Amino acid sequence: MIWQLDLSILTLIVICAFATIMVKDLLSAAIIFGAYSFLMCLLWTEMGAVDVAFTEASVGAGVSTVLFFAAVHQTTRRVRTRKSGRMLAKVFALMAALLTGLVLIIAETDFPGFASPFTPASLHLSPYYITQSLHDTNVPNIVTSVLADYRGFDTMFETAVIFTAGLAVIAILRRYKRDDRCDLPEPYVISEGYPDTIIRFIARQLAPFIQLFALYVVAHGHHSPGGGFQGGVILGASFILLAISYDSRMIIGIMSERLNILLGNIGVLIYAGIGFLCLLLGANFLDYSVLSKVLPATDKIMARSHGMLGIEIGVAIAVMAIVISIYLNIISHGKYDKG
Amino acid sequence: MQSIISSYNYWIYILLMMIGLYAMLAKNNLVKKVIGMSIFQTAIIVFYVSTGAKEHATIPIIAHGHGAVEAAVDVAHYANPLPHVLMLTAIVVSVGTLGVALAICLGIHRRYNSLEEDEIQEQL
Amino acid sequence: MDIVVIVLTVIALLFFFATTVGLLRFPDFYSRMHAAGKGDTLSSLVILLALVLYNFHEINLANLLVAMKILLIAVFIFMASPTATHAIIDAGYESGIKPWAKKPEEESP
Amino acid sequence: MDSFFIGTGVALCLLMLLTLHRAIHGPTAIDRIMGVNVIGTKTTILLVIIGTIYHRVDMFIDIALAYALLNFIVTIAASRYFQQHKNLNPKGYGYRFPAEDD
Repeated sequence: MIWQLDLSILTLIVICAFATIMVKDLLSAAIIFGAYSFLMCLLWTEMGAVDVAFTEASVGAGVSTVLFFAAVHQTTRRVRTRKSGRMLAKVFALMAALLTGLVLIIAETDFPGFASPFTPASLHLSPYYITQSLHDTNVPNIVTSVLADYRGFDTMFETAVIFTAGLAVIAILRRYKRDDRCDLPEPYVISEGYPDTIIRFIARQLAPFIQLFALYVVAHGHHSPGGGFQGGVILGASFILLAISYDSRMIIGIMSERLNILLGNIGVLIYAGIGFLCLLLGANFLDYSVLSKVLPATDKIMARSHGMLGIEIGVAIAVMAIVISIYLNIISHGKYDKG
Repeated sequence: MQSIISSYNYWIYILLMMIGLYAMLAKNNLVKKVIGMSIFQTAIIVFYVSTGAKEHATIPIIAHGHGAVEAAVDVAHYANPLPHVLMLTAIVVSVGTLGVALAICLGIHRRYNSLEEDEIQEQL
Repeated sequence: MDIVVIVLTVIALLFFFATTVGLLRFPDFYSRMHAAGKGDTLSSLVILLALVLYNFHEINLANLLVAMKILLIAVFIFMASPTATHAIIDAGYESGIKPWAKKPEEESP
Repeated sequence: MDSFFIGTGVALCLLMLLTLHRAIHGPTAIDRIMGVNVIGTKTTILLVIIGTIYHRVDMFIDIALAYALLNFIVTIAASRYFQQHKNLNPKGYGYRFPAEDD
C-alpha cells in the first residue's frame, strides 16, 4: 500500500459518492457512479488486491454501469423534486445514518491500525494459505488457489447465486406474448441500433480482441490476476459492446435465449460435475488431487491445478451467459425484439 | 500524521456506509435507492480489503512462481489473500443483485408508470 | 535512461494539465471536447512510452512481454479514444446542443 | 525513482479532482460523459504507474489492458443512450428540467 495515493483516492471516492447521491438526474447519477467504480478499482489496486481490482474493472466498466444506463433509458431520467413534504423522512434517515456512523466510529477505536501486519485477520488462517499454496497446488496466484480449491464450496454456491439472479431477472421481466396488457409508456420508444459507421467498425474490430483477451484471462489466472469470474464478465461485455453498437437482435441471433440459458446451466454443471467426478473416484467432493487417476501424466499436485482450471472454465461460461441474459432482458424490456 | 494514515480507511468506509444508508432511506426515487445500495456494498468491501492490507507487502501472487520452486515464502511479504477471495465473489454477486434490483424497478415502472415511491404508494 | 523517462513523464503531465484546464475553462461543449479528445490521447501515449522505457531497463523475455503489453495498451487507447470522442460529439450534436458564439443573443432563444 | 512515480500518481489524482469538477457540475449530461471518459484514461495510466511502484508491472498490466478495452464500452453506451433520449429533452439539457406540468 502507498499511503499518499491511498489518501488522495479515498478523498476522491467520497466526493464521487456524495455527487452520485445529490445529482438531480438519473442518467448523470449513473455516469458519476461509473467514475466512482473506476476510482474503486484504483483503490484496490493500490492496496494490493489485484484480483479484486480486476473484477471491479471488468464489472464496473463493462457491465454494472451499462446496466444502469439501460435501466434509465428504459424508464425515465427524471427525479421529481418536491418543494415540501418528506422532510420528516429525510430527518429520520439522517438520524439513522448518523447513529450508525457514531456506533461504527466508537467501534473503530478498537480496530487494529490500517496496514498493520499483525491484525487478527491475517494471523490465523491466511499464513497457511500464503506459505502452502505453491507447495500444495503449484499455483502461484494465492487468490485463485483459495478461491477454487480451498474454498471451492463457497465459490460453487456463488456461481449458483449468479445463475439464480439470471433466472430471477427472466422471471420478472420476460414477456412471451406479443401484446402484453401493460404496454410500454408512449414516449419511451425503444430504438433500433446505433446508426454510425465509425463506431460500428471500431466495435467490430475490437470485439474479437476483447474475447481473445478474456480467454487469456481465464486460462492464465493461475499465474497472474484473473480467473473465471473476470474472464466471464469480459466475455459478456464484448457481446454487450456489439449489442450497443449494432442492435441487440444481432446478439440474439448469435446467442439466442435458449442457448444462453443452456450455457448458464452447463457452466454450473461443469463445476458440480467435477466435484461429483472427485466423489466417484473415491475422494471428497471437489478434492481435485484424485483427478490424477483420470488425467494422463499428472501427479496429485498438478491434478489440483488442472481441476481449478476446469472449474474456472465452468464459472466463466456461466457468468458470461448470465450477464448477457440480464442485459438483453433489461434493454429490450423483456421482449427480446430490439434495443 | 501516522494516526491519520492508520485509520483513514476506516473513517472513509464509515462515511461511505452512512451515505449509502441515507440514500437507501431518504431518497424518493427507486433507482437512487439502488445506487445507494451499491454504495453500501462497496463500503463493506472497502472495510474487508482494508483488513487484508499489510505495510511493505506486495500483491498475493508468489513471485517467480513458475515451476515448483521450493523457496521459503515469507508471510509478512504478501498481503492477506483471504479477504480478497471473499470480496471478489461479492463483487460478482453484486452484479447479480444489481440486475435483479433494476429488473424490479423496470417491472414497477411498467405497472405504475413511475419510479417515485410516494406516487406508487398513491396508486396502490 | 532515467532522464529520458523523467522528461517524457513531465511532458505528459503538462499535456494532462493543459487538457484539464481546457476541460474546465472552455466555454462550450464542443471546444471542451476538443481539448479532452486530443490532449488526453497524446499525453497517455507519451506517458506510456516513458513507462515502457523505464520497465525495459534490462533486455530479457519477461521485460519484452511487459513492453509489448504496454504498447498494446497504447494501440487500444489510440483506437478507442478517438472513437469515443466521436461518439460523444455525435451524441451532443444530435441532441441539439448549440455551438458557442461570441454574441450571446444569437445563440440563446 | 519510486518517489518520482508516487509524485506523478498524486499529480494525476489532483488532475482527476479537477476533471471530477466537470463531471459533477455538468452543465449537461454529455459534459459528464466527457469527464468520465477522461477519468477512465487517467485510471488506465495510474494502474500502470502503481504497478511500476510495486516493481511488478507484469501483474498489473492485465488490469490496465482490460481497462483500455472496457472504458470504451461505458462511453459508447452512455452516448448512445443519451442520444436516443432526445425526444425527452430536445435541448439536451439533462441538468435543469422545467417545472413539472402534469
